[in-house]
Formats: sequence, C-alpha cells, structure tokens
Amino acid sequence: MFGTAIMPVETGLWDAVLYGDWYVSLLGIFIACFVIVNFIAVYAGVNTLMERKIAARMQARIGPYQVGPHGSLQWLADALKLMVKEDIIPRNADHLLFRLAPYVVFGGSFAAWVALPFTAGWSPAVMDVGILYILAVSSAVVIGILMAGWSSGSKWALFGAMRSAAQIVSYEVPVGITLLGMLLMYGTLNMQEISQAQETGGFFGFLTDWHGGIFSWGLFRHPPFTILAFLVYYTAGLAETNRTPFDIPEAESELVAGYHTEYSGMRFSFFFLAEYANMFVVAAIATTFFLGGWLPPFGHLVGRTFLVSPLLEGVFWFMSKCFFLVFVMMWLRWTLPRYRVDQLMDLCWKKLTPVAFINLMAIGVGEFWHLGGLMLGVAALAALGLLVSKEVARAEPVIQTPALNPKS
Amino acid sequence: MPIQEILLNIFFYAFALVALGGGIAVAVSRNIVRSAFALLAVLFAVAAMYGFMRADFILVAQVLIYVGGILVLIIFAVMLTHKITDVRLSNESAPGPAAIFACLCLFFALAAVALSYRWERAAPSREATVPSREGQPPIRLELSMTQGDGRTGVTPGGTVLDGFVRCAVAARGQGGEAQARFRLERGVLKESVWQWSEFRTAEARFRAAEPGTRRAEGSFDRLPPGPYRWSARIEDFEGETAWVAFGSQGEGAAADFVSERGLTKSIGSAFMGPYLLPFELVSVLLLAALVGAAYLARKEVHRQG
Amino acid sequence: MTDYLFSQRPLENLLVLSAALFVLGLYTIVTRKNAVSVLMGVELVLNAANVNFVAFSQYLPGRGIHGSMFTIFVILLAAAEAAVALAIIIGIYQNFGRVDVDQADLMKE
Amino acid sequence: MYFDYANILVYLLVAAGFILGSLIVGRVVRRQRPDPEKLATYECGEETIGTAWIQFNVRFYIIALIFLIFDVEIAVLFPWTTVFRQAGLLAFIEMGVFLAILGVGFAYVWAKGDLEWLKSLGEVRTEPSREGR
Repeated sequence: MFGTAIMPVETGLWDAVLYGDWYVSLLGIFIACFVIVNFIAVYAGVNTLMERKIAARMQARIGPYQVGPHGSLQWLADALKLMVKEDIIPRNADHLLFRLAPYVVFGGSFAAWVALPFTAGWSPAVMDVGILYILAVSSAVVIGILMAGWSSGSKWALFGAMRSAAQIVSYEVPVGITLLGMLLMYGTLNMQEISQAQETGGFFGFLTDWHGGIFSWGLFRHPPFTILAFLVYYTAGLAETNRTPFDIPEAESELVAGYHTEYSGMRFSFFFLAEYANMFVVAAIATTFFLGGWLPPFGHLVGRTFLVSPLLEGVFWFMSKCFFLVFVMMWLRWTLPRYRVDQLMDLCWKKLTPVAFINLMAIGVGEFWHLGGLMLGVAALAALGLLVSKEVARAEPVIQTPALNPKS
Repeated sequence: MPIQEILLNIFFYAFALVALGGGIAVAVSRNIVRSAFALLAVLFAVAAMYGFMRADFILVAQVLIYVGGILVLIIFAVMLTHKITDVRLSNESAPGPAAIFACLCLFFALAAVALSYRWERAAPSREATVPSREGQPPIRLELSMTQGDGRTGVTPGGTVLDGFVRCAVAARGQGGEAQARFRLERGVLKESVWQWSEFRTAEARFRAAEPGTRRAEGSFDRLPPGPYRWSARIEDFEGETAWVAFGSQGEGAAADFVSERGLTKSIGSAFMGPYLLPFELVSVLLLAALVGAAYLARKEVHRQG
Repeated sequence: MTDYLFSQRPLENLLVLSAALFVLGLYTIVTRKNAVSVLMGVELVLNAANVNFVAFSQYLPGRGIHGSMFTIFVILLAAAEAAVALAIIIGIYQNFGRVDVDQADLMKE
Repeated sequence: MYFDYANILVYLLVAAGFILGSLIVGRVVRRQRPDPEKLATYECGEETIGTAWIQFNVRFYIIALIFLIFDVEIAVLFPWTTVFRQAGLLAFIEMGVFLAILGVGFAYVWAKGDLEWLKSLGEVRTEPSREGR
C-alpha cells in the first residue's frame, strides 16, 4: 500500500507530483496518511490497555479483565464510552479557542509523525530538515496547551497550562543540545540518512567501514558521552511529554487534570491521543538517533531476510525499538515518585543542560580528533568511576521524608 | 495551464487568506489573547509561504523560533501584564479614519510598485562560437539554465534547489533539421581534486522560435546533491559540432551549478564563510539580550518581595 | 488580471501579500495602545520583510542565498528584540500598573 | 521538495478531518442532557471566585526568556552540524567561540539565581494566596 511513496533515499519524488502521475502520488499520500491516523488511534488505544495492565502488574492487581479475553478489548470499550460522553463547553470558556485548541495540540504531535523513518527509504515525507522539522512542529503543542488552558476559563486549567508550557520549553533546551551533539556524527538532518549512517562506523570514529551491528549505533560511537546523551535525551523527552515523574502540569492531587480539566468526552480524548502520539515520537527520535533506526542489531552476522521483505523487516525493528522505549516510559511511571516543580527546573537547567553541553563539546572533539575523543572518553569514564565509588562508600540507608513544601 | 500549477496556486491563495485573516485579527481583535493566537495563524501561514518558496530551513526556523519561542514569550507576557479585574483582557485601539486611509494608500502604493516593476527573471546566459563544417560560417550558441520550475534562472556557480535543472541552448544562423545533445558531468572530490565523470545525457529537438534563432531545452531531474557541469552540442544530418561547455573547462574548474536539497547546507557554509563575523556578533547580541532582559525581569521579582 | 491571479508569477503575488502584511502590522503599531499589541504589530512587519527577502532570494536569479541569510538574521534579532521589549513592558507594568504606550511618558517625571 | 510539503499538508488535513469526523459522529451518537450546573467552571464543587484570567509570577517569563535565547542558539547551530566535517578546524573554533559566549550568559543567569524556581519561597509562605502569582 505504500508502493507509490517508496523512494530511494537520495532523491525526492516531488516531481512525480508536479510533472508525473501526480494523482497516483496524491492517492498514495492519502492512503498512507489514512493508515497512519488509524494507526495512531489504535496505537493509543492499545497503549492505554498496556499501561493499565503494566500498572496492575506492578501493583499486584489484575487490571481490566471483563471486556474480551483478559480485557484485551477494553480499549475499544473506552473509545466507545468517550464517543457517547456529553461534550461540555463551560459557560466561562472562550468558545472559539476552546474548540480550536485540540486541533492545534493534535495537529502538532501528529505532524511530527510525517518525518519519522519507518523503514529504509520510506518516510511519509523525506525531508532534508527532518529532525529540525520534528522539533519545530512539536513546539506548536505548547501553543495549543496554552490555548486550551486559557480558553477553559478555569484556574486549574490555566495553572496547568502555564506550568506545562514552562516545563516543555525548558526541557526543549537539553533535547536540542543533545541532538546537536549526535548530529555532529551524522552530518545531516535527514532522518533517513541518520538511520543509514549508523550501519557502519564506530569506536570514536576510528572505524569508518566497520559493520559493527549494535556497536555502530549512535549509542556506542563515543561511549560514555553518547550513552549519557541518550539518558539526557530520554529523560528530557519524558519531561516533554508530561509523563510521570514529570507530570507536575497534570498532577492529579494538585491541579485536578491540568490544562484539559474542562475538556470532556471526545474533545478530551484528543489531548490524550496527542500525549500518546508524543510518547511515540520521543521514542522514535531516540531510536533513530541512538538505536540505529530500522537497522537490525546484529549487523551483517545474520542475514537480513528472515522476514518477508527488507522493508517490512525495517518496520519490524523500528517499531520494536520504539515500543520498547514506550514500555520503559510506562514502567518508569509506576516506579518513580513525582518531582516537585523546583526539582524539575533544577534537573533541567542545572543538571541536564550542562551535561548536554559537555556532551556536545566532547563529541565535537571526538569527531574532529579521534584520539582526543578517546582520551576524553577514558578520562570521563575514570571520573565517573571515581564518583560512583565515592558515592557507594558514603552511602548509608536514608529514609526519605516526603516533601514538606507541597506548594508550587 | 497544467493542473499542478493550479494546485500550487490554490495552495498559495489558501495560505495567503489565512495570513491576511490572521493579520486582520491581530490588528482589530478586541481581546489581546485572541490577537496573540491570531498571530499564530499568521506565523504558520508565512511558514507555509517559505515552503512554497522552497526555503525549507527558513520554514523550520520560523516555526521553531517564532511559534515555539517568541509567541510563547508574548503569551506569557500577556498573562503577566493583566490584572485580575480585566475580565476580557481588553485590547483598546484608536482607529481613526486617517490611519485606515493612510494604510490603504501605502498598501496600494506598495502593490503598484511590486506589480508594475519588471523583475528580472532570466538567468545570464553564456555565448560561445563553435567552428562548423568547412565552408560554413561558425555557429553562435547561447547557453542558459533554469530551475526545475522553468521560471527562475540559475547563474553560473549557482544552486539548484530540488535536483531538477533545465538547460537550454539557442543556436543562431543554423538551418535545417537539428537536435541538441546535453551532457551532464558530476564532480567527485578525490584527493582534494574534483574529478568529473559523465553522469547523464539528454537530447532535445530544436524548436523553431523565430527565423534565424532556434532553441532546444534539455532537463535533468532527480540529481543527487553535488556539483555538476554540463555541456551541449548540436547534431544534424550532416555532422555535429564540438562540445560547448557552459562554464570554464579543465581539471580543477568550478562547477556550473550545485544540486542541493534544501537550504541547510548552503546556510551552514555561509555561516562558516562570508557571514562569520555576523554569526559571532549574533552570539554577543544574544548574550546581551539574555543578560539585559534577565536583569530587567529579575528586578521585578525583588520588588515584589 | 487573470495573468496575475492564476499566474506564473509567484514573485509578484508574494510581494503583494507581504505588502498587505506590512500594512496590517503598521496599522497595529499605529492604533494599538497596549504595548504587547504594538510588539505583535512589529512582528507582523518583520514577517512581511522576511517574506520579501526570501522571495527575492529564491525568485531572482544570481542572488545566491543572501536574502535567506538576511531572513535568518532578522529572525534571530526578532527573538532578542522580543525578549528585551517584553522585559521592558513587564517593567512598565510593575511600575504603572498599565502597559499603554501613551502612558509611558509618565517616566519623564 | 513540493511533494514532501504536499504530504505534510495532506496529513494535517486528514488529522483535522479525523477530529472533526469523530466529533460529528459523537454528536450524532450521544444523548444531550443540558444542565446549567454542568456548564459551571470545575472547582471541586465550590462556587467560582473571580475569573480565571489572573496574573502570573514573573519567573515564568524568565524561564521562557532563557529558553528563547537557547532555542535561537540551537536553531543556528543545526546548519553548522551539517558542514562540520567539511569545514574542519575553522568550524570547530568558531563554534567554540559561539558556545563560550553563550556559556558566559548561562553562567551569569545561574550565578544570579534566575534558574532557581523557589527564590521567593519566603514570600510565598507569608502570602498564602500567591500561588501562581
């Protein structure tokens, strides 16, 4: 079904629209687009089920069990329920903006999917500014959230929106700087080429033609720094999706539900969908930049055709990696307690941002002068080891007292 | 007109309408928050215009900085500068007929200038004279090239933005049936010397435009990024001319044009080259803005306390 | 007229659009009292200028990417300008309780 | 290149159509039971006091301001990464200078305490109603 949109990495197909069978291409776009919209809806539904099952498992419960075998159709029931719920627009709301906000939020997170490299040579849109485009359209979500919060005419919603906006924009800084550092290795902003670039190479840039499989991935190119970069990116990405432990904006115990407090029924579900779509985008960027995109983990050791077609194989690996990262997000939700606002800002500005800066510099040095990068890496590993050993020596059991200041 | 052109035009007018509607809402809305969100529509429509102009990096810079940064800052400032008692966050304006009239006059003046001036479109072309067969006068050739859309010329050494270039050769004083053959060479950097090898060829028949001058156009599409040179020659039933190159020839000669997808790389090189000083000055400016604005805003925190 | 409406002339169309945006921005600057609104007008004017720069850069042959570079610098300057201007506006608000530009002359006293 | 933009546009249109479609389907399917109480702003059952459009604390602005400066910096560094390898030492030094100058700014706001969210903790305690102000 993607037949019309498959293209080699190095050429575009725009002239097919302008000068060739444009209607065929347009049809292809529509079909692919329709598939992806439905995929997001189903994916989000299955994700809710997955999340509830994981939560139940972690709390030694069973979770949804009634609808379908082992509750596996619960998400369909939820969708139906949302559909028939009454759609309420509060009296105090600014009606126009209240109706527009879901479009902006959903559009912002949905548009980012267009540039994701699902398999070799196929993205819905192969763009030369791919990653920058994803970062840019994601920032529209902030505006949508502010719109929703303000137009609701509710204090909870407005507080939630302001906090959410402040949090998302803050964490965009470490995300951007980290990705900059990784881009130094790939030398392109095109998501397809970034994935492709991880097929060969590795070890501080010394081995350029090495098919190292997992060791050619971005994660292990400049060992301590790229791994740190991954952790920084993943943490910051988690914060950008407003997930626990960074869910201050929608902290149930403080702000009811944050910026979508006043939304109900179907209109609410779009914020929900957008959140899950965003989680996937964060996981997909991490996959593309650090985990080799659609590349299989064993390089050329195992033949690449154990699935029917290489394209499907690419989809399989890409999706597996993404779903694994999404699963870790859910896992973290039920493992870690929520941060306070000041801790949140502290983590972003005083820890992640400086670390991201150091990573950028170190990877720059390593790409420019491989030996220097290696020496820096060894030095960093030694410093980390020293730090950890000191911490371990100093460690004593501490009973954490709950935060005394629930304010802010 | 081909349907593709109509689609492009519809696209243009749709986003122009969004931009104008948003602009009007910014100018006349009574509610300042609505003004701010109308500005969002304008910024997105302008970004779409950059897409229309194939300036991809500027498109994303516009969305990233204007929408994701400046607009958020403006909305925050609106939230910060309104009292609890301003129920509708009113946004007074004093529209006098004089202001409207003056603005309309200005608009018509600007539009008249834009529409009446004859903007230069064609690329500068290169003339060459090639010896022809014995007993005949030499043939004068004129070579030029345009972007894939056929409207915008490419200068020697210029950039083709979407891997689609049209090369044209015009011959004067040539009679009879003839066709032109275009040859494209791609440059590869080997040991810091550009090596040129034949990449693709194209043929085109001469179209008789007017007596005495004939034109043939060859097009190359889906060119991978990189530097290219092209040359052309004329073939007829009696023989053929020598290859005529558009730019200078030789082993280390510069490329006639560079194929690029998007502006990002050109902008990056420009930052490293002619715009080095402005680029560094921008960092100083950002530093000054950061320090100054943080100082101003911080003062208020202390006063509040 | 149809020559311009459904045209092969994207440059002229873009120039007229940017003229309209420019005039709307100017109108906003002239008539608004609220300083934040005035700033929005300034942003409109800057966007209009940017459209012109990029249009000239892309549609006139032989200009290289200098127009696009100017646009990028304008966007950068707009960011710095917005940051400082809004900080000043907030300062005015804290001092006077209003952000009307016609009241900023109180600072003379 | 137009192809990819057309693609994005179509995707956005389908996304908007998806929202619109499900809202319309929802409107057809569900029952409406209007009630003025339902239209009230949600405040945990309390009567709403004042409007929601209140004024916020300036630290939101400071955070957004620092973000904006770094956002701009990140945006101009992206094209740099694409030519980093070709440009060599010049690119490396240039960017070192660029980052160092911005690092000074970062150090400044850090030293001056602009990155602290709770700098006015004491004030917040003395005025309990200031949450969010």
